[in-house]
Amino acid sequence: MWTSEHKPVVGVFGFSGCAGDQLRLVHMEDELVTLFTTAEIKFFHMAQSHQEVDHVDIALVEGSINTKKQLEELKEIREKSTFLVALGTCACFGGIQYLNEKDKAFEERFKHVYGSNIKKEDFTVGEAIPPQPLCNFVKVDAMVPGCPIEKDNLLPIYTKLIKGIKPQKYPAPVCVECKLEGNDCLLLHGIPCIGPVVSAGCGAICPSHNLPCVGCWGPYEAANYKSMLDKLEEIGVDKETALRKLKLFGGSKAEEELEKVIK
Amino acid sequence: MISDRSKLENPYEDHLATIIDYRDLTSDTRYYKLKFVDPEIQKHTGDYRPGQFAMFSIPGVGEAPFSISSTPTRPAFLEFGIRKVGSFTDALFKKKEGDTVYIRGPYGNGFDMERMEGKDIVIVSGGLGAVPLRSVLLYLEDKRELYNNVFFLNGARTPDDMLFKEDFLAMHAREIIETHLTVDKDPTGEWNHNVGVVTTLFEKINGRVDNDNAYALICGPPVMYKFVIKELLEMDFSKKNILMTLERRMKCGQGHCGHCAIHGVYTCLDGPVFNFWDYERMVELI
Amino acid sequence: MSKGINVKVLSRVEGDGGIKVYVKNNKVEQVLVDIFEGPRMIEALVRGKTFQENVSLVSRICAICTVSHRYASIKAIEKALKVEVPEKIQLLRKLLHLAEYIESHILHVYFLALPDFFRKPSAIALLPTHKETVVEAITLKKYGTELMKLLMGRKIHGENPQVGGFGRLPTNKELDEFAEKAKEYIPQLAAFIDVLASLEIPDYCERETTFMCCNPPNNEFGFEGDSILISTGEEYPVEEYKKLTNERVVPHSYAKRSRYNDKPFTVGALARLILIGDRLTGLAKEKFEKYYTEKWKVNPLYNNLAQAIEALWSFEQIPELVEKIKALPDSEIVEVKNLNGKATAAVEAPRGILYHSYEIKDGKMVNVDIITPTAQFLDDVEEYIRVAAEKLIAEKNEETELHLEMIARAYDPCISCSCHMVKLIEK
Amino acid sequence: MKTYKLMKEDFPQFLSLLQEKGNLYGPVKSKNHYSFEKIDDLSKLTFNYTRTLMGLKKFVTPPRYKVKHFDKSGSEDIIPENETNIVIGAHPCDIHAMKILDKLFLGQIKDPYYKKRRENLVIVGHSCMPDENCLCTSTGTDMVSDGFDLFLTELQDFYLVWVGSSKGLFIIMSSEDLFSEKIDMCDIAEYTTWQENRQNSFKTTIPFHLMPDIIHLIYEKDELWNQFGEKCLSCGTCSLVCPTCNCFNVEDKILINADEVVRERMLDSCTLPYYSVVAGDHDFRPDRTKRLKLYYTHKLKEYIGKWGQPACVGCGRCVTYCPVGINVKTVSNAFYEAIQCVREVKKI
Ligand SMILES: Cc1cc2nc3c(=O)[nH]c(=O)nc-3n(C[C@H](O)[C@H](O)[C@H](O)COP(=O)(O)OP(=O)(O)OC[C@H]3O[C@@H](n4cnc5c(N)ncnc54)[C@H](O)[C@@H]3O)c2cc1C
Ligand code: SF4
Ligand code: SF4
Ligand code: SF4
Repeated sequence: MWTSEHKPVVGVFGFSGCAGDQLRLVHMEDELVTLFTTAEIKFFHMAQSHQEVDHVDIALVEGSINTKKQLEELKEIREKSTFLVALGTCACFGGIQYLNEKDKAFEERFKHVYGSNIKKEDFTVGEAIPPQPLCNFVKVDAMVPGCPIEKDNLLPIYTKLIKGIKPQKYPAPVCVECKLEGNDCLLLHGIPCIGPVVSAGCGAICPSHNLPCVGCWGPYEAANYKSMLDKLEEIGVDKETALRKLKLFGGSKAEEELEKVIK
Repeated sequence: MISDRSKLENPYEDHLATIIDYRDLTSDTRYYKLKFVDPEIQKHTGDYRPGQFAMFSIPGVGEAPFSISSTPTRPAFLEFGIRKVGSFTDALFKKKEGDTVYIRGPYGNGFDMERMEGKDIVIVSGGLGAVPLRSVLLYLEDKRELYNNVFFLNGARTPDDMLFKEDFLAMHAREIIETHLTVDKDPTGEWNHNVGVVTTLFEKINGRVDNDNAYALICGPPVMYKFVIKELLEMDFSKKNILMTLERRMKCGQGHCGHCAIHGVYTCLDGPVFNFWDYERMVELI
Repeated sequence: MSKGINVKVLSRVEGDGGIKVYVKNNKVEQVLVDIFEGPRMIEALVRGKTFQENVSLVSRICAICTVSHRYASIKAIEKALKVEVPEKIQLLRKLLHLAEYIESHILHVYFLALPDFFRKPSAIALLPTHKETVVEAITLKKYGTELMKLLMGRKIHGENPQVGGFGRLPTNKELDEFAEKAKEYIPQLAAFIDVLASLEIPDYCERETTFMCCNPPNNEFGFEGDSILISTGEEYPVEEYKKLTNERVVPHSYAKRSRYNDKPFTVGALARLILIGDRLTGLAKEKFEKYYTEKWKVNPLYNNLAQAIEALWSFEQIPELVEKIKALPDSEIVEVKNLNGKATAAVEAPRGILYHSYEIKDGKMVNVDIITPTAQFLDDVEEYIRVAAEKLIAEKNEETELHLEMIARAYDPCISCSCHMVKLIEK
Repeated sequence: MKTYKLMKEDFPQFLSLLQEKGNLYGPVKSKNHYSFEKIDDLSKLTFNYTRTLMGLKKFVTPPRYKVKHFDKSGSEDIIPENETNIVIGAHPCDIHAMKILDKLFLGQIKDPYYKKRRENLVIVGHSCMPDENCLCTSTGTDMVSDGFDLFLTELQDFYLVWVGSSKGLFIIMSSEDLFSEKIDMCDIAEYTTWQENRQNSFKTTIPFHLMPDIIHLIYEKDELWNQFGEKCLSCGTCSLVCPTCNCFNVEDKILINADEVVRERMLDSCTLPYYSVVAGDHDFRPDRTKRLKLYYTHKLKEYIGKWGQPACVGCGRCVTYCPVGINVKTVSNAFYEAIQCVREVKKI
């Protein structure tokens, strides 16, 4: 790995979201300069003026797909990139805008916001479609969830990618980090923490601040929603509230899994 | 190779080795020949048993275990057969002749070749299982006079999938070891050996093995074991003489990380070679 | 067919937007700042969520204004549910808000706006020629983000600030470190302001407009208030925000647009300094008095300088604020007893007034209306671009596109705000 | 074993003595739990506690640590420096757990990272009173006679100080005037009363001694295991807090600001989904039931076969911390009761 081959070309792209993942890159103050010198960064509109290239080695794609135009662009990015990373919870799972998508919430919300006279097709910037995670449309090579991503969960993967090494996944829930941080478990004190069904990566920040996990890293791969719901019920959280909590940041995956459990 | 790791101040000590040769065995599996960089270490290259494995390390990628495919009787180099399946192997496949990797080992119990002296030996492999057993085969060829009948049954999905095909065809021709090769299917139409799963080869040796005094060595995909063992039991093999080498996830190779635990044993220390008694005792072995 | 200028993707702003200028016979026909961001409709989706959940969700509207959204949301909820929080909590929130100002303004001025003046694509591209400036920028910005991390739990979207208090309070030792560092950085930033002020500001985009900002209490300078000051001399309580915004939908953006008295207006650092700059203190006051001219009122490019001065003021506030905080006792999160109410709160996000207006019933959000600064000033940006484009085209300026982008950039538009959507029926 | 008497009024002086000898760690209360923390302010120490969240393992196999460093010039092991870390307040179960870890890491092949940390560690044990989650009488780990350097039994006015190693003796020798060898019959009587009191305070026992056979015999009765498999959250808590669970994962990290790599080890858990995945994504333990089987067979059966004692020291951490009540107590009891039911019905 010490041989420096060609400088990898990294594209940073943003779809619908808060731009927090891109901003989190900019907030890596200590690494910012190396970030820009170890790779050729392209399309990072937040940090630099536009440049065009035909192909990127690594595409870091933030945000969910909310318009037909974005979908076309995503497909183009997929075609033109070797390794595509879904950056952040919106890109990985749909993000908060996915909320209740299964219940056809999108149409109703659109009317609520824009009024019934305005049609989705009227927007010249692309017809709106219900928000979806990237993997619903294209192959995603790696997921780095987070709302927004953290340095410690992106960098280990990123540094591998720019050296041409495939990252490995070893999924764990927030509880693992929570214990490693030396925290007592909030669930034992009746505080409705949903850490057991949420992907690790944040460093268990909320429990470490005495606050229950809100789930912003998206679903844990081996999440046991059934048992989580039972536990929440046991500590006095009603079903509706429990489901709402689990869906808040859970995106498509949580809603699919919960659908199975409730059946 | 430093076979007694317990003597080391740091049993995780690894050594740089240079890739001196490599070639594709199949579309996804590659042969590697390595030599240690440090002459002192290189002196001990042959200090291992067939069936043992080594931990490879590439900085930045990690570590992974691979069976040694060469024989200690030819101690000038180490050989491996490695399938590209994921992150480590992907990175390894990017290495070229002259590049280096770190190696520590040997690990595992390996085959007790001395105990088998004077006995009949049946070696059965399928797919990637040929890699560790190749070590035994080469060893036996070099020390053929110490053993009684030796049979080698090897199967692959198609001729193109057969690892070390040229080696094994040559082995077949040399006739030092009685070699039987088979493929599940032959889309090429150029295969003039057996066609059928590996167990179909057993009829070739039936009645010719001194069952009470024979060892069977097996390695292959998990599905293979059951069928092969059934054949062997029908041939009245002693359970303790049916040896198989297994695979588990490993992070350390020396009984510390826990990943390879099966019930109370560690595949890396107590294995990867197990006998059929172990299989009966430990439900989840295969 | 009309010839057009198409600044495809507006770079170095938070989010994705683009500018289209339609030109016919050397006359500008139409200017459109396109927002490609798809709709997220956060206001609609928070309905039915608890007020705590609402805080987590609305702060995700925008990463760069995460503190302001969180702050405005908590303020509106506490106002609606009549929650009184101890002074320590109030001051810590103020401190957190200052941290966001530092982070956001430094990021904008140094990283996003400055490269234009040197015709460079990014701040990193400035490294070979202006290494010290870049390093200084990184250091100052890091100060802001690290202080945000201390108080929020992480640099962006931290959950630590809650309705009623904080999950974990910072220790005095942690606060002291930041107070000390602030003192160290003040002179650096002050010197930078002099450099910034010496850069030539082009005059191709001059035009009169209206300014608005929150009126902070006690006649002090600050970033929040319960009434809105307007450069016309009027003042309205925040509850009447709808009069000031009059949102409407345009087809080229999922972000809505605002006008006041049917005219575009400006919010943000420039508006604040024009309206209440005379209330500044310390070095910031000195710099303001030194560099303020009537030109500020007609040229949005001065926004960069205004932001730098605000960042300086923010640094200057910190040591004193920390002393006050340290003197106050710690407190647990205040329990919310009353679960029904209605209120509107406004804070100044770095780029302008941010309204959160809520109706809460049984602890759940019934009506949520959020008006972001970007939604307020985009019309004004289009106007300025039109004026500039006309002039630049007439001059046959070769850098027309860059200049137009610079105008948009000066406003520091946070386009992620487009997730802001309000219930409005088009007539 | 040498035994001394340390008067309570001299205890603070003893603590200061320890502080002089090295970094002092001890039990500290934070909100709802206890943990061994570095002690700068002696008043933070609390000995009136049952269990810390993490046992002594955090001193010898920290949650995350670097083992190797690579750069262009080669590789270098990261063995911890020589230093003295003194932990005071360890309970008998903690010390037994340490002995189990010692067997694992300092057996035939010695883990150099563990070894150094272990050598750096001085253990000063402390007597305890059980709560309802303590199971150590069932595991035979309620008393400890070695594995510590010093052990303090707290009585009315004094501590009985048991010396378990020459390191321990050395500490005593360096401040002899604090300790007295004169232990009279009254003291012994007091100690015995305390002993009996403690013995009588245990409320929970479990049929651990039956577990190896029971687990072997019911191994494939999935209906018994599934009740736990369905509930388990795969959250890893049980093994992370268990003082004898030592599994680790290894990960290489490429540093971004320098052309360097560090290899890190972190605590792992066999309850996590990818624990047993091998090449080609073959998973030997794809579901939670299979993973729990590994955990409990290892703890309650196989370890006994190998070492003659369970790999559980009865500290009650899993009993306290598993959010859904899966622990050595509930698991053993469930199996035992299932059998008990049959016995009652069939009158066996
Ligand atoms: C004793 C033994 C001998 C082996 N001999 C050979 C051989 O001769 N030829 C060969 O091609 N393969 C052999 N393997 C399998 C080889 O170790 C895996 O293919 C390799 O680790 C896969 O690594 P990866 O990073 O490329 O794959 P990935 O799928 O990316 O690996 C994912 C993760 O699983 C780990 N992993 C996957 N499989 C194993 C495994 N079996 N043991 C430990 N960790 C694993 C990797 O280290 C990595 O952390 C052997 C395995 C064992 C245990
Ligand atoms: S507090 Fe939350 S994250 Fe931590 S262990 Fe408990 S459930 Fe898991
Ligand atoms: S048994 Fe309990 S603590 Fe252990 S992984 Fe399952 S749920 Fe978590
Ligand atoms: S299994 Fe549970 S009780 Fe036993 S030692 Fe581990 S944590 Fe303690």
